[in-house]
Formats: sequence, C-alpha cells, structure tokens
Amino acid sequence: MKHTKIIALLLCIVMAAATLLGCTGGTDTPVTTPDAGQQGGTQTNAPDGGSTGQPSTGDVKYKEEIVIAMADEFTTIDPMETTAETNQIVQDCTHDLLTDTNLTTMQNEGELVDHWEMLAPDHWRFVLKDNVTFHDGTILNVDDVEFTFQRAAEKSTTANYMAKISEFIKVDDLTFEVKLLAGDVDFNYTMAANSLAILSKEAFETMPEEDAIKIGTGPWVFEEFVSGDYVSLVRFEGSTLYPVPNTKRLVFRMIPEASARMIALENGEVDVIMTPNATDYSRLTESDDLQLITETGRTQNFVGFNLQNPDCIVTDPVFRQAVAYGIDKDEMVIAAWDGYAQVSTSMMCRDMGYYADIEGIPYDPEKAQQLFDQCGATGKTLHLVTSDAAHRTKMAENFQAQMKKYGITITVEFMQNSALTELNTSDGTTSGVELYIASWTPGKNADYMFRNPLHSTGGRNYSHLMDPEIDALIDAAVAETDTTKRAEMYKELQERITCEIIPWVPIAQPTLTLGAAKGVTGALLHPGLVHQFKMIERVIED
Amino acid sequence: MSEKAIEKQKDLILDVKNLNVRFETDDGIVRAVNGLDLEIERGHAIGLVGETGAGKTTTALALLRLVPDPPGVVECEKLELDGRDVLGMGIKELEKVRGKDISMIFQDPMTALNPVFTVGDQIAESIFLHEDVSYVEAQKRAVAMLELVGIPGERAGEYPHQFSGGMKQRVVIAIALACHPQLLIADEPTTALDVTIQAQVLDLMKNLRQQYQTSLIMITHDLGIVAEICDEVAVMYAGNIVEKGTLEDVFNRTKHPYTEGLFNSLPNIRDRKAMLTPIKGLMPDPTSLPEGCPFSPRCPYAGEDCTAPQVVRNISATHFVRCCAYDRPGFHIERKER
Amino acid sequence: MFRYIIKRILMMIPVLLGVSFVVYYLMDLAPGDIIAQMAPQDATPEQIEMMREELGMNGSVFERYFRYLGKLVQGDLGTSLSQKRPVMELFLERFPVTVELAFGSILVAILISVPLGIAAATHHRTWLDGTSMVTAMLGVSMPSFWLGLLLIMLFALKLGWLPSGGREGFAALILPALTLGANQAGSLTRITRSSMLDVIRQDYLRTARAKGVSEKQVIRKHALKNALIPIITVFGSTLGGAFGGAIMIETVFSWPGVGRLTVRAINDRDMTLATGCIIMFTMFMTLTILLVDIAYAFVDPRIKARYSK
Amino acid sequence: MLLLTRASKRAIRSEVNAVETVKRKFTAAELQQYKKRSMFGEVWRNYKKSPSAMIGLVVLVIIIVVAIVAQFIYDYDTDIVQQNIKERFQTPSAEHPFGTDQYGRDVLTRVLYGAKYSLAVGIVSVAISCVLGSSLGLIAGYYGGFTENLILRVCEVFAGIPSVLLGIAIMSAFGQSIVVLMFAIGLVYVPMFARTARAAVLPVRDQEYIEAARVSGVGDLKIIFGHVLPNAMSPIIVQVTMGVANGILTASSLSFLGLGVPVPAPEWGAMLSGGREFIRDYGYLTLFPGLAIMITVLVFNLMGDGLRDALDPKLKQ
Repeated sequence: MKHTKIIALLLCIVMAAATLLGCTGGTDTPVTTPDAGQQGGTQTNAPDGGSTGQPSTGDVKYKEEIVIAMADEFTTIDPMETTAETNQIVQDCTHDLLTDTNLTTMQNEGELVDHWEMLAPDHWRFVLKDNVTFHDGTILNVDDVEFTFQRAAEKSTTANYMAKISEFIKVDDLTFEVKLLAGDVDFNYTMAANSLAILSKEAFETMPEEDAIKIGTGPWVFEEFVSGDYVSLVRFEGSTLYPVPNTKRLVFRMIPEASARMIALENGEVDVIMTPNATDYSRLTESDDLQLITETGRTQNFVGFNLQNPDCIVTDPVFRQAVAYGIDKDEMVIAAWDGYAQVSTSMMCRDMGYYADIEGIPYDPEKAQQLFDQCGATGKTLHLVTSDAAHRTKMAENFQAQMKKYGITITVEFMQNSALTELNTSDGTTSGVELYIASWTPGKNADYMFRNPLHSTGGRNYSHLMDPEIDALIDAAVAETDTTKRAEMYKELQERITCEIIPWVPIAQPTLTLGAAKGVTGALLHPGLVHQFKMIERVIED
Repeated sequence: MSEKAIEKQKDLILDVKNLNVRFETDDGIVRAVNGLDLEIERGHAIGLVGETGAGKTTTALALLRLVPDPPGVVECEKLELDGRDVLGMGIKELEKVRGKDISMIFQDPMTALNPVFTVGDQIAESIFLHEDVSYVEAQKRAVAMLELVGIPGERAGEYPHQFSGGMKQRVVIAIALACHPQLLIADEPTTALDVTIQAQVLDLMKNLRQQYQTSLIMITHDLGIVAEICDEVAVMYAGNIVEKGTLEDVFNRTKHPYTEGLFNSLPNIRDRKAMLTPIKGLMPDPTSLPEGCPFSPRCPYAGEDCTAPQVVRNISATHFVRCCAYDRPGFHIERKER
Repeated sequence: MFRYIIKRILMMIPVLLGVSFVVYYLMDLAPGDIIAQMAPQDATPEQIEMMREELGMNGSVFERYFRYLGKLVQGDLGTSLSQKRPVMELFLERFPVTVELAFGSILVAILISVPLGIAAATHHRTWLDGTSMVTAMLGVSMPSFWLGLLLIMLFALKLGWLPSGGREGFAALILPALTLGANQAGSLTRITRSSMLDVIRQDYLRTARAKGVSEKQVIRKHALKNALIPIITVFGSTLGGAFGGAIMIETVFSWPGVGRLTVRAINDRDMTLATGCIIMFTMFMTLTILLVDIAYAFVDPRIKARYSK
Repeated sequence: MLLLTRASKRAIRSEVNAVETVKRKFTAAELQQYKKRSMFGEVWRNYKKSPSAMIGLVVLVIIIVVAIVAQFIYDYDTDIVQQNIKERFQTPSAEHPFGTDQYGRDVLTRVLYGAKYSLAVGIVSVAISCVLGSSLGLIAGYYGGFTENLILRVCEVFAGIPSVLLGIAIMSAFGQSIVVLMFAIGLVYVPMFARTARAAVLPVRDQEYIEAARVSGVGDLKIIFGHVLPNAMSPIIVQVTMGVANGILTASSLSFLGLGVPVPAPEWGAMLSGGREFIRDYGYLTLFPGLAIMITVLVFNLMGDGLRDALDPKLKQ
C-alpha cells in the first residue's frame, strides 16, 4: 500500500511534466532575430485618409467588422478628460481637430480648418471647412469652436492651452480669429492637441452631457462601451469631412497581454493588434495571413543623469562622458527591442525638422574605462530609477550588465510611471535620483523637443539642467524667423547637449509597429502611439 | 441415528461454520474472529457474552457482511440465514436481506442515527427499501413503528438531536424492527443508557421479540441482561466461542475456566462485602495470539496440553465447551458460591 | 436567525471602515499620484494645482480621508479620479464579470473535487487515493498564472479549440474558469476527502448499511449530506479565494473583471476607485461568507436549531 | 499507541498540576521539556510513515543544499548580472541544459541561484507573520475581552482585503525591494496565524493547570510562552509549513505583476514574468522557473500535510 502511493506520486509528476512539455514542444523551431537594419521598409498603408479611399463598388469586398486589440483600457469618450493614448485613438475616429499632424508627411495640416493665417505672432485667423456634418446632423460652424474653447478653459486637462488665448473673435460662420497673450509662431500646433477635439454646441444644448460628448464630426459614431472589454463604433453614413468608411463596424477590444493579442490575431478573433511583442515580428512577417506594419519611431529613449544631485558622481562631466562612450547601444537595442529600433547618435529625434545628423559619441569601451578610472567611478555603486514599462526594464537590466564590465554596480528600481514622473520632476537636489531611464516623444515642433526637457523652466527637465547658455540658445532659436540661422542654432544645441553637457545619453528610437491580418489597410502609425484607424478597411477574397 | 434426527428437528435461522475475520493494518494482522461456529434456532434468543475486544461486534458485522474491507478480510465455510447461503449472495441480494431478514441494533444510539435526516425518514427508508409500498405509505408505517416503540407519532418529523439517548435507542430499535426481520442482532443496546432507561428498553425489546417471533442475538458483557432475555448463552474469548449452552448449562453448570472467571468477577448481590476476583492479566494482543487456547496464559488450570489446537467438546446435547482440560481425568472447575 | 444576520451585518461595518482607511492610506503613501498621470506633458504648475483641487486631492491625507469617509458613510463611493465616473457604477459594471468567473471556477472546482475527494475517501489508502491527493496538491502548488499560460498555449494555440482571452461567448469562460478552478479544486478535494473520511467512519452509515441501503445510496445520500457540512463552511473561503485568485487570472486571460480594474486603479493611483473597489470586494466576500453560513444552517439541522434559539 | 499517548499526556498534565500546587521546585519548564521531547519523537515516528511527506522532506533538503551550493559555485557579478546578447535564446543543450534567456544568460544557473530568493521570501515572510500573528493570537486568546475583540477586528480588516491586492498596495506604497516583499507577504498572512493561535489557545485558556500557574503567581508572559504556546504549537507548525508554500506563490504572483525582487535577481516569479513574452518560441524560459516554483511549493505542501497527520493522529485511527 505504501508503494502504491509512491508510484501514484511519481505517476502524477510524470504526467504533469508530460503535459507541460507537450505545451511547449514547439520550441525547436529556430527563429532568426532580425537585425536592426532590416526594418526600414514600411508596409503598404492606405494613402492619405482625407482625400482618397472612395468605396470602390463592384468586385472588391470589404470585411464588415474590424476588431482592433488594444493594450490598455478605454475609459472615456470625452476628449477633454484624458491624455491616455487608448482613449485618444478611439476619439480620433469619432472626433476631429482644427489642425492635425498628417501622419504620412508628418506636417501640421488643417483638419476641420480649411486654411489659417498668422496675422501676427499673437494674432491668428482660422477658416473652417464648409459643410462639415456632426453625427447629429448639424453643420459645423464657429459657434461650435467657441463652445469647445469655453468648455476647454474650464477643464484642467486643457486649461493651459486656453490660457494662451486673450480673445476669441467670430468673424463669420466659418471664420474666427484668436488673439494671444504672447506671441507663438507655433500656435497651429496647439490646435492639434487631441483633447481639443471640436464638440457640437447644439448637442450640448439639447442632450445630456454624457450623450452630447459622443457627437463629433469623425467618420465613426460611438455605439457601445463595455468597461474593460470593448468599445464599438459604427460608420457615420452622413460623413462629409471624410468619406464613409468601407468597414461597417469598428471594435476596439482590450487585451492587455501582448502574447494574448497575438494569439487572438492568429485565431482570427481580431484584425489588428497594438504593440505586438518584438518576438512576434518575424511570425507576423513570415505568415501568409498576417503582416507587420512598421513606421520609424519618434520616441527618444535615454539614460539620464540628475545634474543637481549634490553628492553624486553623475554631476562630473567626465563620468557622463564615460557612460556615453561605454554604452553599446546596438546591444541594448537587441536586448530591449529585439533589434527593432534605430540607434540614436544625437539627442534629437530623427525625422524631425532641424535634425542635424551629428556624429555624437561612438561606442568605445577602452576610452570609457579610461574615463571611468579617471573620475574614480570604478567600484562605485549607483542607483537607477525607471518605470515598469517593459522596454525600460529591459534597457535598465542591460545597462546594469554593461556597466558591470567597467566595474560599476548599478542597482535598479522600477516604479509606476506616474511615480517616476513625480520623482523626476521634484527638486533635483533632494529627490535622491542619480540615474534614470526615460523617453521623450516630441510630437510637435523643434522648440518643444528642446524646451521641455532641457530648458531650466521646462516641464520635463528630468536631468535638472540649469544652464543659462542653453536656455538662451533655446529662447533665441524659437524667436528666430530665418530658418537657416534657426537650423544652425539647433545644430549647436544638439552638439553641445549630446557631446559636451550630456544630461542624458540618447540610446535609440524604437520602430512603431502594428500587427494586422493580410488585407488590412488604412492604419496610420503615430509617433506618440495615437495611431489613426479612421480609414481602416480589410479586403476579403472570396 | 438419533443425532441425525435431532439435526432434522432443528429449525435453524442461522448457521455459521468456521468464521474467520482478520484486519490487515500497517501495524500487523489483527485476528478478530477465529474459526467461530454458531447455530441459532428459529425464535431463540442467544446471548453473546465476552469482554471488550473479544470479537463480538465483529462477529455480528460479519453476519451482515458489513465488515469494512479493507482492512477487514472475512473467511467462512458456511453462512446460512434461514437456509439461504449469505456467502454466495451478490451485493444486490445482500442489500435485500439486510434490514429485511436480518437487522442490527447498534451499541451507541447517539451516533447510530444520521443527524441530517428526520427520524421518520430514517425509519421509512428501511420500509420503503424492502416492502413494496409508496414513500407516503412507508412514512405512515414509520409513524406507527415509532408509536410502537413508545414515541408519539408526531415526533417523526424531528431530527435525532432533538431526542434523548433512550428515545434515540427506541428509534434505532424501530428502524431495526421496521420490516419484522427474522433475526435481530442487538449489539449492547443498553450500554450507553442510564440504568432506568436500560430497563425500559430491555422490556420493549422483550415484548417486541415475543410479538414478532424474532430470533435474537444479544451481544453484551452484562450477564444480567442475558439471564433476563436469552434462552442460550455463548461466551466469546479472543475471537471464538469458548462455551455455549442453555442459560441453565452455562450459568449453573459452568465448564470453561474463562466463564468461571467472568462469574467470579461479578459483584455478589447477596454479599456486597465480598471481594471481587477479577481475571488476572489482559486479553491477548489480537495481532499475536498465543498458540492453542488463547486463554491459557491467564488460566489457573493451564497445562502443557493447552498449547495444542483446541477442539470443541460436547458436555451435553446443548452444552459445548472448548477446553482441553476436560481430557484430563476428573477435571472440574471451582465456582464460587453465589 | 434574523437577528443573527443583522448582527453579522452590523459587525461588518467597522471592518469595512478599517479596510477603507488602510487602503486609502497605503495609496497615499505610494509615490506618484494621479495628477502626474493625467496632466499633459507640458502642463503648468497652476494647471496641476487646478487639477488637484478639481479632483479633491488637496489637503493632508487625513483631511482627504475624512472628506471621503463623510461621503462613504452615506453610501457614496465617490467618483473615479481617472475615469470621472461614479465608482459604484464602474464597480457594478465589472463585478458581474468577476462573479461569472468566480462561479465558473467554483463550479469547475466542485465538479473536480467532490468526485475526486469522495473517490479518495472511499478508496482510502489505495492508489486512487494517492493519485487524487497528489493531483489535488499539484493544483494548489501550481502558480495559477503559469497554469493559465500553459493552457492558453495548449488549447488556444496548439489545438485552437478555445479563445485565448476576452469574454465572448461561453467558450471564453472555459479556460479561465478551468485555471482558477484547478487551483480551488486542490484545497476543496482535500477537504472533501477528510470530511468524507470522517463521515465514513460514523456509526450511522453502518446503520444505513444494516438497513439494506445500497452502497451508492449510503455514499450519495447518507454520507454526502453530512460531509457537505464542512465542505460548505470552506465554500465561503473558497469563493473568497476565487475572487482573490481572479485578479491574476483576469490579467492572464484579458478578463474584464473587477480585479483587473482594481489593479489598474492602484497603478494609476486612482485612490477613490481603488479604495471603493476593495471596500465593495471585501463587502461582497463577507456577505458571501454570511450567506454560506446561512446555507450551512439549512444543511445541518443542528445548527439551524442553534440559530433559532 | 494512540491510547497510550493520550493517557500519558493526561498523566503528565495531572503531574504538572500536582507539582505546581504542592511543591513548586520542579519547574514546569522541565516537564514541558520532557513532554516536548516525547512529542517530537512521536511526531517524527508518525511523519516517517507517510512516503509523500518523506519525499517532500528529502526534496526540500536537496533544494536547500542546492540553494546554498549555488551561492558558492556561481559568481553574482559574472553569472547573474552579466549578459551575453550574442548567445540569447539558445534552446536547451549540453552546454546550457535549460537554455539561455533573452539576455543570453544561462537559465539553469539562474534557476539554481534563484532558489535562495524564493526560499528566503517564503521563509522570512512566514516567520514575520508567524511571530506577529501568533503573538497577537495568543494575546487575544489569553486575555480575551476588549483586547481580543480589538485584535480580531484589526485582523479581519487585513484578512478582508484579497491578499494579492493587499500585496500590490503595500508594494506600491513602500517601493520595490526584497525586504518590502517579505514584509508585504508577512503582513498578508498575519490574520491567518492570529486566528490559528487564538483558536488553539481558547480550549486551553481555562484548563486547570493554567489556572494553577496563574494562582501561584507565575507571570502572564511566562504562562503564555511556557504553557499556552506549547499547546498551540501543532496547528501553528502546520500553518507555517503551508504558509511558506503560500508565501512563495504570492511572491511569485507579485513578481509576475512586476512588483517583486529588483533585477537582475533571478527570483523565479520574476523569471516567469520575464519569459512570459517569449513563451511561444522559447517556452523553456517559463517552463523551468514555473516547475521550480511548483516543486518547491509542492514540497512544502506535502510536508505540511504529513505534519498535520503526524501531529493530529486522530485521522490515522
């Protein structure tokens, strides 16, 4: 009897092990890791959503419903209540902005605005497009814009934009002028903020707020929202600004796990998936039924230093230089993004206006070791904080390993993103931060790229750089109207920041990706991850 | 010739030959019943007497084939109930016999009733199982049965915890007698009860037995009860019957040294000052019984011959004893005067 | 009985208040707050102050807590800071989804554990007993999220029989319920077995057998009903465990339940939502245990008698 | 055997009484010592009878030995921290029996080296909850009244919050580190121990020998630790064993949610969490740490089961 129990035990273990091995038996298939250079080719995307894509009648058949798997939860349709990308992606389908970034050309263009004119840096005139229909059938006019601005002024998420405006002048039904408190040559970019989507004044006057907020001008009409599960939209049959989509229904499903999203895509449960795992890229490109949609990213990831930390070696420029020489960025790109990222040489993002292709600091381990020894960093222990986002944790772990080679121990602390933001924006002399890993997506203009993270008054100056010369240079560049001179200034800024001051070491710009079923077109990738699905469609073959 | 005639005359309700029960446990094999033979005539009441651990209850369970298996192993040459072979019965047949032809009353009424069913249901279940009646009818008869054992019929809907010990035992009796079995085994039915209640329950059993002409095996260690209720007595020791006979035979013509010891250890009602003479020693460990007579280590008359296997000796037609000392010339035992 | 229930419900109140304070305070201790999460990248300090006031996040933690408590005692859980919707509404929207999962898993657990436990008990010390117990033990010992991943690999990916996640149709419930149920089944099997072993030794089963009740009926009718009593007592805690375990399972299977909502709320530092959800969660768990206790009375007449006294 | 034990226990108990009241020279501690020793032998004899419990014990010893040996044969800096990107994702081979992970680190090394984290988290956290919870439970059970009520209510508060959520909240509040993890899990299981200890004390509280000790002026603390605690010992020991199993599981859950031991420590839950992304192509990355967790937890559960049977021989009847 005793024996039977032992046998039973062994049997169970064997059975369990067999089941487990059965599940993972597919590990033998060799999967090649793509190298960083391979990913340049962008998959075919639909042409600019605004002009083409007329529903072709006749032989082409479109899938009636497209399901997009999102990583995060949708929470609200109210554009002024949120800055979360997931919400903005959905809102982008239902609501429109005065101006928007054309994701194909990356230029700021009018969306609801037909054209605009800068009368003076503090005086702007906008002319709306004619005959734009809201979901409730009313036609867009200046009153709707004014109403939207008034509402935005009362909302804390948008108040800062409205605070710039001193006066709103209605010229006629389609024309309005805006006077600003201070000159801003980039005011048209402000109007591209997703939270400033134009709402229908009449809807708010005739309907309860929770219904009125759903009324926009976009080609999709809000249908249903099941918290934590999905949000669904139906096409706007009366759409005038955009053509009526070929897809009848658009569903955004929330699947937090990347691997689960991938499986759902393969099983045909969904048509498009957000942020697939890097390990699934090859699966997507090699499959006959799937595709990987890529776009060059515009998010700069970097290892930063707190320059105000009173007693830490990170304030020593030699140390920072040593780190810059010491990081093997190619290796980090493989570790963090499986190779799907573009190594940065400059602190500025590639593909932005005024980007100068500077050489930066190359990887040179001997030099790094020499510099580390010189500043006495070898043998020291430093603390690095970053958020718990997957690629950042991987960067941190790889950085830790790389620094170990130089005899420097890095302890790592992951925190929730808002905690990291709070810590990094608090007083640098007392925050205790030594090193950090963060990223920066300058969605707008060049000034934004430099001012926010590097100006002493910048909102995201995590490195706490307080350099009057840099401040002056940033201020001078934004006021410069001569583009050649402005370009020179930005080049100087890039070189000084990247090679001399080094408040951070730029690592890479990860490639933007979407996974999709074959036949899906019309998805436009956004550097800030607010991808556009307005004109998404999927051709099906009989 | 005459023996055969006697045999024919005998109307046996129960006939057991060479019953062996052993329990195979981690600590060894416990031999609870060893080669027991038992015959009971219809309508007779036999008292099965012995110390705790003598194998009385196990014997009873073996008769119903209720010895838990594992660890219990039952081996038997012959087990006939009312002429029918119980040994060869399939489980279905057996279930029909249990409760119908042979019933059992258990020792502890506190635990013998299922706490989550009403007493009415518990009695009715037996009737419903064995008689061809509807459940409503079965319940009606259960109420009647309750009243028969002296419990008001309206209490049929109550649960066991609402009854006192004596009342519970009455319910147990009602369950056992619900289908008028031919043979009733009562396993120390009064041990767990107060003395006054004991008398009532015994009276009840006596009356009911007479009413239904039920044969009875009364398991007890109380010789008083045996004297009151039974016609015959079988004395058990270490898993076997050492002496069997009529009341007269065993009580007045005691033959086995162990029976003698039992009587000697009883308090003398007439002389309360007299010292008790308990049997020396303890029951042998059932995992390692001594060879031959199991009582020999405690027996004042033990001799060399006791280690040999014991054979039954007929003292008279009704009186048997399992003791080799009677092969010794002139052997007799000494019983204290009562 | 009624008075007893009222008493139990009243006793819940201080516990829930305690829970609210503990969670609220822990959330406040946590670095980072909702403002940092919600503010635009280029928000001004004034704007941040404005948001703080708008969300009622100004003042010391005690001030804020007592403001929150003032509403709480009136049954108002407040508004979610991140989603700007009443917490109660959000909770009630998601809770049935978790209940579905929890009950699904309990059903799976019962379907596995009761037969397994009974088989183990009735075949005490045989290979069946050993196998059942080790299987049960494995169920308890496996990290549920790991089992979930393995099941997804097998059934969703390799075989393609079941969806990998989401909540569309009955099929979507199977894997999460199985994963969570396997975990619950472990402890339930052990309890069923020991409870059954206890009952099997009882004299009243012998009485039933002696009556001529068939072995099947003895187990199903006489033994099971008695064995159920201790099983039901742990049912409350099993259900509690299922709710707790649902948090991990919801993450693995993209199950849009209240567990995921709560984890998200904690990560977002959405104090009202996190606190509200946990209070409601705790309340439902306590109520479930109360319900189980009442159900217990119905199975066991002895206990029912005690209540009515 | 059982009867004997019970009888001997009863005998010892009355002996204690007699000694306490008649002549106090014979200290209770000495008698307890005697009792404990005999109890230990008895328990061990019972424990040995269960093959599964013995397997559990043997495997645990192996795990502990492995955890210790791994600290000597592997160097933290070179084997754990260092990465080797060029050799990432190597499927199990002779050179790397468990393969290599996404950073090219040997998985076997990490699994072996990581044993100490899971064991440490499980054991230390349970030690915390055991000491804290049992003391609270003993105090509650011994003093009764208001103290008991207060302790019970507070425990109910912490028991009411689902353990993973409470763990997440504590980890969020105090930051990510192995010490916080231990305390978080420790705190989560305090109510369980408090309840167990209290339940064990209640029947003993009014026993005569406690009364006798109290009357003869023995201090409360001495009574609690000298007389009451030994009686609560068996359920607490079982609880501790099972608690370690639960602690390891909860720790792995928190690690899986990204709230565990900081990188690059090869805690199994964190390894699982890291490998989850690659489960389809490199399933061994989750398989081995998952198996390691399962086996370790199983071992503690088997031992807990064995101990329960050994300490409570009623079931063996």
